[in-house]
Amino acid sequence: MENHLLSIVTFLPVLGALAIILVPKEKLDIIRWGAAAITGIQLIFAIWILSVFDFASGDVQLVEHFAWIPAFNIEYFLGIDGLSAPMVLLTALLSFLAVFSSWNIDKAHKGYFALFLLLDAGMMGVFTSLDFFLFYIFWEVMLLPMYFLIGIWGGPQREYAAIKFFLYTLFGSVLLLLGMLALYFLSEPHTFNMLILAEQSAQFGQAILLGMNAGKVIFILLFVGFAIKVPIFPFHTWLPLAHVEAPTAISVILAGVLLKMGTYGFLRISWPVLKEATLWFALPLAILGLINIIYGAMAALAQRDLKKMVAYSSVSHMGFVLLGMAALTPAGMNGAVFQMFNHGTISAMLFMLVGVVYDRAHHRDIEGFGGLAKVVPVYAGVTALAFFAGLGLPGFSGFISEALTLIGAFPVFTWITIFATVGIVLNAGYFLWAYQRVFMGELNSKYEKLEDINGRELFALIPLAIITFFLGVYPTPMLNLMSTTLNQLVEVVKSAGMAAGL
Amino acid sequence: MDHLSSYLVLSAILFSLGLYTVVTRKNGVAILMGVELILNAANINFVAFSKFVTHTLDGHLISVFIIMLAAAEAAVALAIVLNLYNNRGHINVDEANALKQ
Amino acid sequence: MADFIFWVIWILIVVSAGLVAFGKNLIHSVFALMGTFLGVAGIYIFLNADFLAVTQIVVYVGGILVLLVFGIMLTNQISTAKISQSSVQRGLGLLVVLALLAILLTALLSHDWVGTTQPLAFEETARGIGRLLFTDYLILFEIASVLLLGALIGAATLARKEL
Amino acid sequence: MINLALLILFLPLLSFALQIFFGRRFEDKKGEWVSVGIQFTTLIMSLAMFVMMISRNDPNFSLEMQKSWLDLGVFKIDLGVYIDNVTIIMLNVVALISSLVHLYSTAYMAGDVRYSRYFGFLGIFTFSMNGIVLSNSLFMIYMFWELVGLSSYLLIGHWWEKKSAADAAKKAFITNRVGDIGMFMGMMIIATVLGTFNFQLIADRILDGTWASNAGMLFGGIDPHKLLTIAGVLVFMGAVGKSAQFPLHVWLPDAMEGPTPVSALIHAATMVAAGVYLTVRIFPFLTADAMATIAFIGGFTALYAATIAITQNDIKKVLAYSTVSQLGYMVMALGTGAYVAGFFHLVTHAMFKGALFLASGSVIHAMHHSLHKLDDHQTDPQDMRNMGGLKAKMPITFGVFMVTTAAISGIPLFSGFLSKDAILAGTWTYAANVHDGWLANLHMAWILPVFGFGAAAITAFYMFRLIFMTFYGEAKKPDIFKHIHESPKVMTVPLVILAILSTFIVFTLPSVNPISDHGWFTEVVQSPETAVTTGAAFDLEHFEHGMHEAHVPAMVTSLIVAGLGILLSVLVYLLNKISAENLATKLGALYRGSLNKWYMDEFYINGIIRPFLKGCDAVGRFDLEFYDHYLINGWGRNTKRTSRGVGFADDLIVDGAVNFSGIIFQWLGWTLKFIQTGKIQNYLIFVLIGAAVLFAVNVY
Repeated sequence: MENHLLSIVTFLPVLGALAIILVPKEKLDIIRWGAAAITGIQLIFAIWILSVFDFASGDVQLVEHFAWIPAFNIEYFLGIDGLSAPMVLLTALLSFLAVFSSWNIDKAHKGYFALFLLLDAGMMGVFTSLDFFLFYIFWEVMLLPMYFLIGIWGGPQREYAAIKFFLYTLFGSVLLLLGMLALYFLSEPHTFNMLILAEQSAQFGQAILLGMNAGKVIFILLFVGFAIKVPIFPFHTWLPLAHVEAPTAISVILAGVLLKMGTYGFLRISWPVLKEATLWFALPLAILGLINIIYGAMAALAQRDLKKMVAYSSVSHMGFVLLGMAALTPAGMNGAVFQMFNHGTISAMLFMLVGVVYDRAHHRDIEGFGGLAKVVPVYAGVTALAFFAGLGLPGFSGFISEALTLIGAFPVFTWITIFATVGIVLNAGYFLWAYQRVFMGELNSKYEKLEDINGRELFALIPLAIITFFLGVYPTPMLNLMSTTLNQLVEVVKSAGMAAGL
Repeated sequence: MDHLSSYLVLSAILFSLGLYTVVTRKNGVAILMGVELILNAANINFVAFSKFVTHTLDGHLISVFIIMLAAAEAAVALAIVLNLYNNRGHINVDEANALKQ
Repeated sequence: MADFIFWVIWILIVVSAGLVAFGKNLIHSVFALMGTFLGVAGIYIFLNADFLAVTQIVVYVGGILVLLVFGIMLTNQISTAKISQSSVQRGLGLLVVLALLAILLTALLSHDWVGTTQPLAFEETARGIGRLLFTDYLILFEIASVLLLGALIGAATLARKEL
Repeated sequence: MINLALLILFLPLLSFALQIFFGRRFEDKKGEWVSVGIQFTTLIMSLAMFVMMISRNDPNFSLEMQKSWLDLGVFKIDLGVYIDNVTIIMLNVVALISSLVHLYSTAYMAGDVRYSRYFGFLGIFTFSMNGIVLSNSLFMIYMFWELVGLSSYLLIGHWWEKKSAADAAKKAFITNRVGDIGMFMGMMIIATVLGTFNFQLIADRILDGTWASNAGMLFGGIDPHKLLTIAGVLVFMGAVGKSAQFPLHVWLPDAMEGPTPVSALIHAATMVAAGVYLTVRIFPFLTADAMATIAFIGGFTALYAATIAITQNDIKKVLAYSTVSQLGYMVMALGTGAYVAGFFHLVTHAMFKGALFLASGSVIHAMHHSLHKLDDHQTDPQDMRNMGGLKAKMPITFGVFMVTTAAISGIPLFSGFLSKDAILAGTWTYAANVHDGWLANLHMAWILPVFGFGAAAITAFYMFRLIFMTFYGEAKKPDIFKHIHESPKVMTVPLVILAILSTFIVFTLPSVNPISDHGWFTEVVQSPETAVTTGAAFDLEHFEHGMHEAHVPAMVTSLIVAGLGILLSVLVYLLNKISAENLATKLGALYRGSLNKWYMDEFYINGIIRPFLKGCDAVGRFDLEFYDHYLINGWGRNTKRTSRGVGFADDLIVDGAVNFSGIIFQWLGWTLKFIQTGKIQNYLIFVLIGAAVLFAVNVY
């Protein structure tokens, strides 16, 4: 069983989806608890994976490697290293908790949970696969359930949002596909195996494609594909809409896991495979990261819709990831991946909390509340905690990762980093301002009878809060998990750059 | 008699005659006879090749099975013909055209 | 001598089979078919297939032919011995079949069989067939038995009046 | 020792946890006394450390312990505790004020809506403050720095139902963050260049000198000395935010929205002093330019805030600006190199300003109760114009007020006199001796004593104005006056303790000379060696000597200016010889400027925040209504339009072709349908024809 842990953790939700399809649709409880049980088992497996994971090694572990379509040298190749292990854990965790945020969906429960589990499998597959082709398949597998989950169970503008999300991502996927095929045909022998592609990285730097340096062309192709998922500045407008229209649990997944796929893709493919191009594009990427940080924060300050504000805060927070990644220093890289994990937990909390108040008040207008702390003290307390975690207060994990990315980026991109620190103030600005308008001041008489947060919702939130707090006080376990791999990655990319004379 | 081709030509003629029977006869029983001719032609081929080419008994065994099959087929086919007769009073195959549309 | 007998049998088969195909009287056709079956049994002997020759006679002549006669008798009034039969699309059929025959003959005659093949006279085949039947062909044998059983039941069911 | 320090650090956190999770259940069952008890325990522990320090009497004593916290192989951050005499004194200040405030609050906050939570927040504040005090590295100090910001936010916003309180809390947090990012940038420079956050290591490595080659990595090969100046000023920016120095002082007066004991603890005695404490910690690696900047900002703040305090009518606002002004003093002292004086003032100020706030709290408490009895919710209990003549009704509070006002005004026999005098002597010496730093280069060093003495005069004036308006004269609202009582013992006892601690003798033992600061304090706290070897503002020995020489003239001058301030105050507010209104109208613009805090808030709101928010709005709108709407969706629309065009062409040509072939096949089908006869033999023939063709193709 130990040899197939990754397959199990990836395909378990597919089995679950099939099982749920077989349940009669009237048996609501079985469907919900079934989904919870499946994701719960998946989470246990994810923890099991971490328990057998060798922290000291930076190599790919728990490998499952078979020929799949030998004619094209496509392989079924799963494995995780310090980069994907945190993401596997995050995916399993958020999927499990998001089931509890899905309790209140009002129609077609069966389809919802089946699609949800399919989505879960797709996400897990993206993080575990090491064959580019397989990766791409999972990447696309995830897209379709997402479209339906937003388009059917979303808010009033759901169809528009879903189509927008779908087209945006599909556009990115096409470029991704092109980049993938270019890599395939430039590699010798033709392969999709990411590890082999990484070994051949030097030849991509020299090959010519479309009259230009192949490495750079492919980098840009992959960049657009991944940037849309992150989302990086000019490709971000699907995000506020999709988040606002998606049901709570899907927003949680979107922000918590999907956004990480973009940056994960960079670190898994672009960085090791196109090392020289990476160094070449590091500066533009850092600038884009800065734009993300400031632009996202400014847009968040302007929002009146609570969920939109949180969505833009994601744009801002992902900017830190980008900045740390582009810096290519150990601190920056570790900070970036740690920030990916932390943003996963923190934004998940934030979206769940927005969902809680939306379920009760049926709107999310920040100005439409006021003084809620009086009637819903527990909710106000948990929200305060999440907001402070979001604005990077020391003692919460977000602080460490943001600090690490900035410290790591500073020697490389001094001025950019200096401007990026302004983002820290802006983060505090919109979170506190929103908090004040929603929870403080005179109680809005409309909400005198507002119910406080219930046990189920707390059950989904508390684990996240504990993780955020624990990693904020004691980040070592998570950093140990990732640092060996990431330091190696930095080393490899840097030395390739040296060799190429960059 | 020591040439394979003499057997093969016999088999081909037998097969053609059987085929002709199957294609042209109206009577169900006659068609069945044509089928038997075809099967016999095939059998001759098998056994001849067994003697002249493979030098093993596999061809013989296939023939045994074909004969067995022919017997079974004849039994079932006759049952069908009888049934057809019971239903229609004749066994003219060209009038059994329920397949048309 | 053997050659002569071989060709006699050869011609017997072709003629009787031609009668089956072209004969007007169904009864004649059936009896001509018996000639064909016997002839084929003779050919088997020339091919050193003793077991098959016997089986041919037992099953075809003793079984199938009787079955056919029964079929004809049951579906026609037996008042007259002559049961005429008619044919359809004779011209087209003949054309196609002749064309096929021509193709077949050209195909097999264009090959030099004499130079490439070597006849082997089997001493006796029954033992070998039996051994093979219960070793290599065992599964086939079992399937055949099931098939026969199925055919038996099927035929019995179909032949019943009140279907 | 280390374990004791860790206990002092973490016990208040325990208090926080207990109050947050279980406090509500024990609100009516004296649950708050758990916190008070915990706080007094830490006080006893701190005192133990204090006694050990005194008996050791070693100015160079230090202890350090650190543990790896974050280890990426190449990059590490260690957290640890660093204890020296400054730490111990600071721990005592925090523990003392915090315990007294805890005690005081049991009465002051009785019956509050969020009583237990209030004590919980006090706990987390004390925890974070102790964290700052005990930190051995910049990184750790930064973490606790933000945490005190959090506790300050929570406590200022304690009465969040009031919009002004919620606003003030937010303002405090965000203003502090602005300072913090400066500090963070400074930390990044230090981490990049020196590779460590640890205070001792930073000093060691700067002395070592090898770091200079790393400096070239930043800002296109900047001069390392300049880089160090930048780093020092940037880290000091954290102090500007936290210690409410100009221009980030605006949050502190607003922070008075919090409960008064909180103001005493956080916004007078401890948290705002954290900035000064940080400057003390980074003192060894400040360059001459950085120190000049610090001194100038401190001096300017001292005078600037004092001018505002003159015209304020809210009793707490006066004290708040006075705090800003005094913090400016401390910062200026450190900037001029008067390390001991700066830290000394921090300690004495903590005592007398804590006492002043608690005493004003006592007054407000009394006013509040009186108003409550009258069922009057309109009158502001903090406005001095509603007070007057309280001396008779509140003798203990009045006494405390007198002692501490004397201390802050720099009257001999009280602690403030000693520390303020030392600072003024420091500025005097600085102006006389300095030979490097931009102030000296611009020949502007004399401006620091001007700031200092000016602020001293104004301080004396407004503090006595406060006393006279509050405690002397006629009761301005007799009906309110009727119901005024002295506060209960739990409130007055802390007051008296702090008043006693505001006398000179507490700090000068074993010597008993009221005009010399020589005593245990100067024994155990001594200026550290500077790590900046090149371009120091002056050499230390020379400076000490100068301080000694400047001591008497500075003292005399300060006494004179303070006397003048008091005299003016007596004339205006006690004897009414000079009409305050006339003075105000005569001074016109100056008066209005002071009353409106020199329009700093307006400047920030109208000059920075509003335009920025408008910018944000524009960005938000640009993003969804322009960029997304026109560009992204426009792309979609154009695609759709193109598709429609293509669709039309498709109908005409491609579809036409398709339809044509359709017609052909229809005809063919019509023809061929005759083949379907339903007769198997027919079909068989066709099969055979097909087979024959295939065979033929194969054979020929």
